[in-house]
Amino acid sequence: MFEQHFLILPIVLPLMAAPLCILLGQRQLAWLLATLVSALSCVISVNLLYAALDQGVLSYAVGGWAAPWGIEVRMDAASAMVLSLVTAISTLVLIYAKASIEKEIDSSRHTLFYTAHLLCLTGLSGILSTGDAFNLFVFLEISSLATYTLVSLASDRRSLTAAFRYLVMGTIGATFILIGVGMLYMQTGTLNMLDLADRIAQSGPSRTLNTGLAFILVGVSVKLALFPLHMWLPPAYTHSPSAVSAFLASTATKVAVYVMVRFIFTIYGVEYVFHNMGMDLILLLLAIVAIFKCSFMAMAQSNVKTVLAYSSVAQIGYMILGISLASAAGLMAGLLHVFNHALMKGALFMAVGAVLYRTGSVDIKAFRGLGKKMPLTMAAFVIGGMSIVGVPLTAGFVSKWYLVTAALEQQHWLIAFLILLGSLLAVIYIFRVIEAAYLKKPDESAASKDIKEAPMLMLIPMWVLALGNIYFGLDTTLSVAAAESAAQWLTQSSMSVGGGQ
Amino acid sequence: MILETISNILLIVGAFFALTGAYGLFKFPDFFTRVHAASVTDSIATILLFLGLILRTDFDLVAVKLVFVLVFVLLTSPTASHALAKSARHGGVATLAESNNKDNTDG
Amino acid sequence: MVLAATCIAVLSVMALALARALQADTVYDRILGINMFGTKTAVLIALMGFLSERPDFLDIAIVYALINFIGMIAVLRFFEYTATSGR
Amino acid sequence: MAELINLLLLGMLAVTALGVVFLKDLFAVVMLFGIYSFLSALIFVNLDAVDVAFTEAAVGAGISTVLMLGTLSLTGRQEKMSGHKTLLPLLVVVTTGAALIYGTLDMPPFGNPENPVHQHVALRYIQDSPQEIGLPNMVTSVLASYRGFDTLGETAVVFAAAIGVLSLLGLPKQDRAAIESGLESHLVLKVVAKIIIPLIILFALYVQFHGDYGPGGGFQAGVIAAAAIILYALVFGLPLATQVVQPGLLKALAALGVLLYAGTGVASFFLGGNFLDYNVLAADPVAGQHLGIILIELGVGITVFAAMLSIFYAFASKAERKNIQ
Amino acid sequence: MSVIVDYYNYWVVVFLMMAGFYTVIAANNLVKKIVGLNIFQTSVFILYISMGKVSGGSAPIVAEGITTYSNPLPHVLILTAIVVGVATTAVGLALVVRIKRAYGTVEENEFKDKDDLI
Repeated sequence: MFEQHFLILPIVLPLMAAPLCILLGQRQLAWLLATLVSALSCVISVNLLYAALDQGVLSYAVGGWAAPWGIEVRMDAASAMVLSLVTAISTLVLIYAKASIEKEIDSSRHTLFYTAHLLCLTGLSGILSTGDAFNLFVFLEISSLATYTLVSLASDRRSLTAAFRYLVMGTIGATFILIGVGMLYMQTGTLNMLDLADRIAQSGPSRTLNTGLAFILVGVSVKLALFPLHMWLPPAYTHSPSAVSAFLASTATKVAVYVMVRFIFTIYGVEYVFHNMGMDLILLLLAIVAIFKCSFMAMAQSNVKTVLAYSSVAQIGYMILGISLASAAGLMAGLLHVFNHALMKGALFMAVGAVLYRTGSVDIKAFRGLGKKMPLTMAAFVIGGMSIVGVPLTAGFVSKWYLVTAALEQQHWLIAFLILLGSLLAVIYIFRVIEAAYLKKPDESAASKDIKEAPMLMLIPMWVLALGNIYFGLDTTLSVAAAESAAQWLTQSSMSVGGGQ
Repeated sequence: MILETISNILLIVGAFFALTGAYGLFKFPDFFTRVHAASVTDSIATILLFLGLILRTDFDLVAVKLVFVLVFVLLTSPTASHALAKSARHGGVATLAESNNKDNTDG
Repeated sequence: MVLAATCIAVLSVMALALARALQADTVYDRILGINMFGTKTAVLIALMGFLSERPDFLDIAIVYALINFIGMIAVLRFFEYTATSGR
Repeated sequence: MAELINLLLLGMLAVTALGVVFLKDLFAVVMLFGIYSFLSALIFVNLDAVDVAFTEAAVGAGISTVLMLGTLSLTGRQEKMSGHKTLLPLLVVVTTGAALIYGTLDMPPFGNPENPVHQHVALRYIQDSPQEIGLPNMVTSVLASYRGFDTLGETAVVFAAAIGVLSLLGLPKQDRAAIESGLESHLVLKVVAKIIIPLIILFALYVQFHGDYGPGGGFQAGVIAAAAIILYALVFGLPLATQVVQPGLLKALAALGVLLYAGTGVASFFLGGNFLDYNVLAADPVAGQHLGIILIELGVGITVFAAMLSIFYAFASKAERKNIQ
Repeated sequence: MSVIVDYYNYWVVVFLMMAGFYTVIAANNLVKKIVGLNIFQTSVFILYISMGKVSGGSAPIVAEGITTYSNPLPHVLILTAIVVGVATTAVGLALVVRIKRAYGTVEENEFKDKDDLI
């Protein structure tokens, strides 16, 4: 009987579970509830993904009020794909978190951790599902507030300054989005995304709409840590608890990429953003600078979490690069990379979290000799690392392949070359860690002798993601089909609207 | 008509008192006299202005609300001024006479 | 007409109080200016209600008076803390 | 006349903002922020946004300012002078401002009834909501029904903030009995506070249930009720206040409010409507709308009251502890 | 001339926003940053409310004898945004309190010596 309400459940379930966690007040129960709810949302989301691939688009009028007057929840292949990803990762992270946070978060705050995680999930699902520009802002803020809390939960005092910096930058970003949405509303009188698209196409370009777009793009760029607005990301990922790093790295920025895709392709349309305003060139340049600058930054770090954080900023560059190609193929490659990058970064951060759990450190020195002591963890790290580099038979290879093809399709030889060059840089920073783990001798102090493999609850989700990297490297039917259909849907609707027909 | 005239007079007088209070905020020599200027005129101006407004209503719910606001302001505003002056006194702000004495002994 | 003039008068009182709060010798003078500002806002709300011929929104004036009072008490309370522990 | 008042208020706002930028005494900065909030609320009244003015006054000038003051009492009140870089920020700000000014040039003129904003979606709210929802206050109708999903999100945001502050600062422990007793020496203050606190709570209830007809609603009522207890805590000391309203209870209440709101939405599922569709809650749609709005406003009010108060408790307990040392 | 009458409101609001924005990015003290953030947001609220105003209109609460109402939708949006603002402020200030306890300072330039971050 709930079938018709499936669209709203991934938002409502975690939203109701969050206060229940507080009322339960007992951390084991809270963990159980959070994991179950997250898993249930995941099942529903996958269901929705298949429905969206089948029917194209699903819509649900919240409160029974029809679209431009009420708030519409709307799901197409793009949103369903990212939503399935987010809920799946959330479930895995929650399983992983039970052991992981024991050592990183004070036990009195575990219930609060689960509550904040659920609220963050609510926000992310809301962003992905809503069809209303202002509602998107509200959910963005729910997820952001929960994220600030999650980051600051670590016992390291640097997590506080990291969270503060994230809060200031994130709020500036959100306020920019608010300004942009205000300008859109001012010109069109509506907030519903489809309605906005229609009315923008009718009214044509104006200075207010241009400014609105610029503000929205800058605001979203802060949230997705696009170079040079990425300054909050490395400290936030480095100093937050491992479970949080894994969750944020594989979901929060991805959702922000989705928001950017939504605004560019659904609301404004390719025509407006790329042809009238020439945003493609700016995005392309920023993406390439991000790939190289942050890859070099990643090489210079000794903290492995920071290495991965800078690597994230570089990988976000690839996604934006795909979007900036302004073609269906490029967008598809970008979306595919969103999906695949979540798998790899999730696995990598989980592996690093397991090392932190056993050794108490994430410095590259702590990795010495771990290849023998924690073979499963390090193997997962290697698979994730391979995927980042883009070795064939991993998921990373698939998205790089499509990116290069999309670039070549438009005769951008230089860009294709730069993408490959960027992968070489990834080899260097990933190999430094692998070298330490397998080729360097462990230091023979008494403490390091006791290091053993990570507990089961951490290994299972880590390996699910690692195997996911291989599975989606071999069998690309689902991921490619979803990304392709999403890209087609987005570019088609935007072309037809952008053409004013 | 008569009510309106009375109301107008009350409003004008109230505005006048409010202005004198603000003027006193700058002109009086020490902190405690400035509190005096501000709080006394504050009360009388509020009373006059609100009475003036009450005469403009139909003596319905709006008038009741006005009375409520008036009572509320009359309770809180002098209390706040009193607490402020007391804090200032504890905080070591000297009255004019005291600082004069101090100057004399210093000199 | 009288109503409008009264509005302007109250506004200028507010401006003067603001000026006082901006440049004051002691922190207490600032607080004094701000208190005066707060009470006058409550009055202005009432006046504006009559000016726009919808005087039924006086609830807002109550909130202003209330918040002004609480703000004053909070300033005094927390100022005592910094005054004792800050030096 | 309204334009003249608007202009004067905007001028005062600009002066206040400059004061905030240039003053180094953080106490003054925070108090000026309170003024800024009051002034913007006056502008809201002048531009007919009475509900917004209500909220801005209670939240911006009230809760935010009190929290800022509490923080200052812990962190010190002087901003240290710094040879800080000012050129780059200035450049960023001037660029952003120039972009915004550029954007204003194509904006529909201020106040013109022909603007697109007033032509499309809003028309239905103005023309039909009194019949469809049955409430005179259109803001409440839109807030609670047409865009009830936004408001659910807003409630979740408040809840998230409470969770964040609790995880950062923790709740005060109740057993620290009466070490600190507030503004002990202010006798007059205590007497007056005793008189007006019940009045404030009464007023909060009025705002909660009168919000359908006049300005107000759950959010404002929650803040005002919290303000009453905050006043109590300020005057009589935090230990006494935590005995009256216990921190543990607040945590549960904040959770319950969110559940009440979302639960109302889920109840619509079972009665055959969409999420948050109040039409199905009663036999008659308008009665259903009314019932739904009362329920969710109650949820908002409870959550906001509990969240705001526990946030204040968390800050105040830190301030009190510091003061004792 | 008509340009000024049409847009003066927006221009002042832009100035206010930028004053707040400047405070956020240039202030050295973390509390002042939060104050700046609030001013920035409050100014955006004024922008929204300005666009909802109809000349000669009245507050959107039905009353007898009134035909023109201002647009209620921006009011609703801003009510939500105000709440979001205060929530962010509360969390930000809580972080400041903890930072003060952990580092002993809330001045931005004093962090760099002790730690690599902020």
